[in-house]
Amino acid sequence: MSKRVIIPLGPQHPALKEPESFTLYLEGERVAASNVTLGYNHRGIEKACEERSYIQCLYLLERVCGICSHSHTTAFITAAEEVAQLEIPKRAKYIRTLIGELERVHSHLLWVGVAAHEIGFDTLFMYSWRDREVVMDILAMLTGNRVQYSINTLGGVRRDVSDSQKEEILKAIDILEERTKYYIDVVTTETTMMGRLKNVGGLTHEIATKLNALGPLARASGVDRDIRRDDPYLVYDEIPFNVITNDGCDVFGRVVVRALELIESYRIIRYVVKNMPDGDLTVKAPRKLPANEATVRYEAPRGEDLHYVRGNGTEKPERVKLRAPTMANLASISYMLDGGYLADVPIVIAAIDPCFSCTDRAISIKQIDSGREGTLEWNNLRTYSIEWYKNHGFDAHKIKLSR
Amino acid sequence: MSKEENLVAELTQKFPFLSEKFVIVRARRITVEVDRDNVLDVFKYLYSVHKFDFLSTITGLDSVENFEFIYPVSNFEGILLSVKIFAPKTDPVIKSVLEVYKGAIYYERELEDMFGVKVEGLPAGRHYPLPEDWPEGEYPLRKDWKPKNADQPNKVEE
Amino acid sequence: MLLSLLYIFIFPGILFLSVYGLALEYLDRKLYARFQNRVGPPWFQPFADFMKLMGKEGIIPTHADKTMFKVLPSFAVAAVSVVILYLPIWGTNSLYSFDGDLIVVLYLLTIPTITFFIAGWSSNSLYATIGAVRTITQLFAYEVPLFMSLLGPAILANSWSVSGIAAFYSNNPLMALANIPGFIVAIIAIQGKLERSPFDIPDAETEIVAGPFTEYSGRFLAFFRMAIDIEMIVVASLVAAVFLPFWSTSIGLGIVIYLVKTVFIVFILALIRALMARIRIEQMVNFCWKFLAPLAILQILIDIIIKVLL
Amino acid sequence: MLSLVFPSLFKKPATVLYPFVKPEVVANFRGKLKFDQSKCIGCKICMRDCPSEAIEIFRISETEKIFKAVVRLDRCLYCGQCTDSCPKDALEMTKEFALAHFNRESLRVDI
Repeated sequence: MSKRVIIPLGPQHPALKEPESFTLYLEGERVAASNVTLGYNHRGIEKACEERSYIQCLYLLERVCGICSHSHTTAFITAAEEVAQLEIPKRAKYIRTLIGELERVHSHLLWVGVAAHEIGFDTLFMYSWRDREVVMDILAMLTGNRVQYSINTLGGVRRDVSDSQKEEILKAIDILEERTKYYIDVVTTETTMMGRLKNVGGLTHEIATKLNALGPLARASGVDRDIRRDDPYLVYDEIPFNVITNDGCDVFGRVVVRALELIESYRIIRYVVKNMPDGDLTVKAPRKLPANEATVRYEAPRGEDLHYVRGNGTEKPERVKLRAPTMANLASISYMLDGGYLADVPIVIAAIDPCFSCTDRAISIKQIDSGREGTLEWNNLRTYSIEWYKNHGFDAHKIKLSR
Repeated sequence: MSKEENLVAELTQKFPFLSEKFVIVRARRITVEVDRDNVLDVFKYLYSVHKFDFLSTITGLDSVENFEFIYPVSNFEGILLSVKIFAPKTDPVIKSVLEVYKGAIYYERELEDMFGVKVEGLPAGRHYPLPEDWPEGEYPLRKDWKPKNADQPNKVEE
Repeated sequence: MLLSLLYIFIFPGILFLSVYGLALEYLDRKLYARFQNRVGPPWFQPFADFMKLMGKEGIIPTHADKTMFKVLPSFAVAAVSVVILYLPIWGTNSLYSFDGDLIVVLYLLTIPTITFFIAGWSSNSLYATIGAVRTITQLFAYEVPLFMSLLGPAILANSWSVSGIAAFYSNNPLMALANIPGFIVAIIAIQGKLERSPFDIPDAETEIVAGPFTEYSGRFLAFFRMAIDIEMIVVASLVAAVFLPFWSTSIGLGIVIYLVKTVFIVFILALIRALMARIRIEQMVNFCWKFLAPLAILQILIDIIIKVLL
Repeated sequence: MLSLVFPSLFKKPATVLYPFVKPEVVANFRGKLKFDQSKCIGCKICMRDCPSEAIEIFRISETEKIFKAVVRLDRCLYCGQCTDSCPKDALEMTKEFALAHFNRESLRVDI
């Protein structure tokens, strides 16, 4: 008779918004080990890109992910423009930055709601999503759609920002800033939330560096890595902003990092709106791009998004490679789940803000149980877990859970 | 001298076989072509001395006679060094970089499935980016691979 | 005889309980929605849900214990429905009363929780099993504070019957002020009893799908949901009878006061549900034993002191 | 949180009862395509640029240069690339949305 209970979490599960599968090995309420299986969203986008023109690729890549759609297109189009040696107008760069930051605001507010839902706090979920509508409306006003903005085009942007729209943006940002400060207050004072978020899903600085974690996950473990500052693209080298880090190394730290990043994003948006230069929106772009290559890193709301584009002198790219941030953070998930409570699994998974559509564009994963030092065998990890359990005054062997 | 040029000079001094192989594309972008047998030494040196501790991904490319693999590694200064290695299609074998970059396991499995290369030193595991029942010898990202229904027109019929 | 049948089937028996249960469920959902700045369901939504579930196919898993699986929902409804006979609806007299019926009521109220546990266990499914274990763990955590919080008022009233306690506090309304700590404990503990946020741990949907009810469908699920609705009335009536001392001798006004009191309790329950995140099972157990139980003991001490002084 | 939750009992809900209350869409909304027959010169750039092969232009007259456009609403991404590509501005996007239908054939419409 086996002492462990194997719980499938997914591919279809109320806690997960997209199909992916986690296999949890439970000892009582504790997770002894976990496996991640992905690939349910594999759509072969990289192959499909090779058979489309650059403009068509743009709309395909926009649909890699619903939430960071602007990130993927901007990264791709910046790479394509680098391939074509195009210098796009300054105003276009500012508008791309503006949409990118608004998207970050929308993504982080969405994340606050999802995280609240995962810990059973539906009221915060409803309110944060209600306030997210403010930024969604702004995005719809600027681009014509709430999610798939389609504002990028080869050589610039497709829509202009008028003066009255700028005023609307500033007004909305004022509302959002006030609301965000209120939510920071709620999250840091509400006792049930604190109880659920503090000391959950630990990821130390060393492990985060070693497992190549990125985005808010890494920054909440004290890894000072932000592409916007390290490898500036668009106009981020002109904009003053701070990179938020936190040494909490737990889910609460990730909440704090995202919340303060929201405030930084508001600052960036204000700066961009106020300093937007006049000028053209596009430069004339050729249909055929030369044989050249470019790698672009983009700080998406979830972390570094890498696009590699190689042209071959025709209308169609030779190769498009994209690596979404969730992909690089997956190694950390298993690490953070092990040894935690079953009840914390949803929030720990949610804390990396996973986007499995992005990740699965061409990949599926069966992660070997990652342990304290490199790769631990499953049995060692299990023994470790049982011992840990006993030391904390609870012997899993005495529970009869499975039959 | 810019920091990119410094880095190139230093690396050329350490690895003489890399001279003339560096291209400084633009600020913070360097590419280098490395022989596939020496690549691990270069990575170890980059990781330990220059703190290139972040491997973003591994890009595979099918350039008709060769396979090309690009390892974009970066450090905290924001320099992205694209290390390129080549493997002929007749002998598609490369070495695993797992001992330097722990996160590379996914990327290397992807290469095995999508290009049909052999990655030496990669632990045995599940069939990787593709489903378990994917047929042998079908490598989707090779240029000569076409989906089964590729010849069926997807046009609006009239 | 005819009157007994009337009591059992019409008022305050099954018919009244089902209708009022659905009404309270509507009220709870509507309030919850309004607290969240949403519109909320129309008034017939709980009834429509119930009818829809009754019409659906009830699927019994192959590995489940079939007899238990089918019997338990009706058992849960029956157990909670019986309780209402011992609770005062209008005025202070319940339909059937004897000294010590408080204990009977408390034990009858434990039965639905036990049926949830057995239901989860006999479904023979992973999520249901974990939900069942959590249900029973939670039962051990909140049951003692709940019992003790009701014990204090009983000591002060010098009666072990619910109607006796209700009569005492209705005659001496000021005495009820002494029971405020007990009222707080009871309100929190019945959140656990009704498995509502922050204690909705047994059926935490983001973790274990629907807990003990994961495998339930069709009319079996409908009955379980009805049992939960009726449990809400019964618990609200019990707390109202013990802690809220308003009453009237005329039947009409008495029923109105009863409805107001239960609606008030449901309002508080909905407010707490809207304000809290779900906590973990071990945090819940800690909280119940470290805070609720001492507070309930304090209540007993207060009541004993007052009784000695008088 | 109480100060937020309790007053909202008396506030107007934030949600809109959608099918009964039609929301006002933004001015530059990308909805169903509109085609201006008099402007079209039949260059078919829209067909070439469409990412999803949703639009097709047909010549309907033997003698004159008159064209009609057929769009498949089930394929259309509502990206608006065709309106950008069109050299004569014969295509534009309207505010019309909610275009679902029960069968695929009905989604293939002349515009």
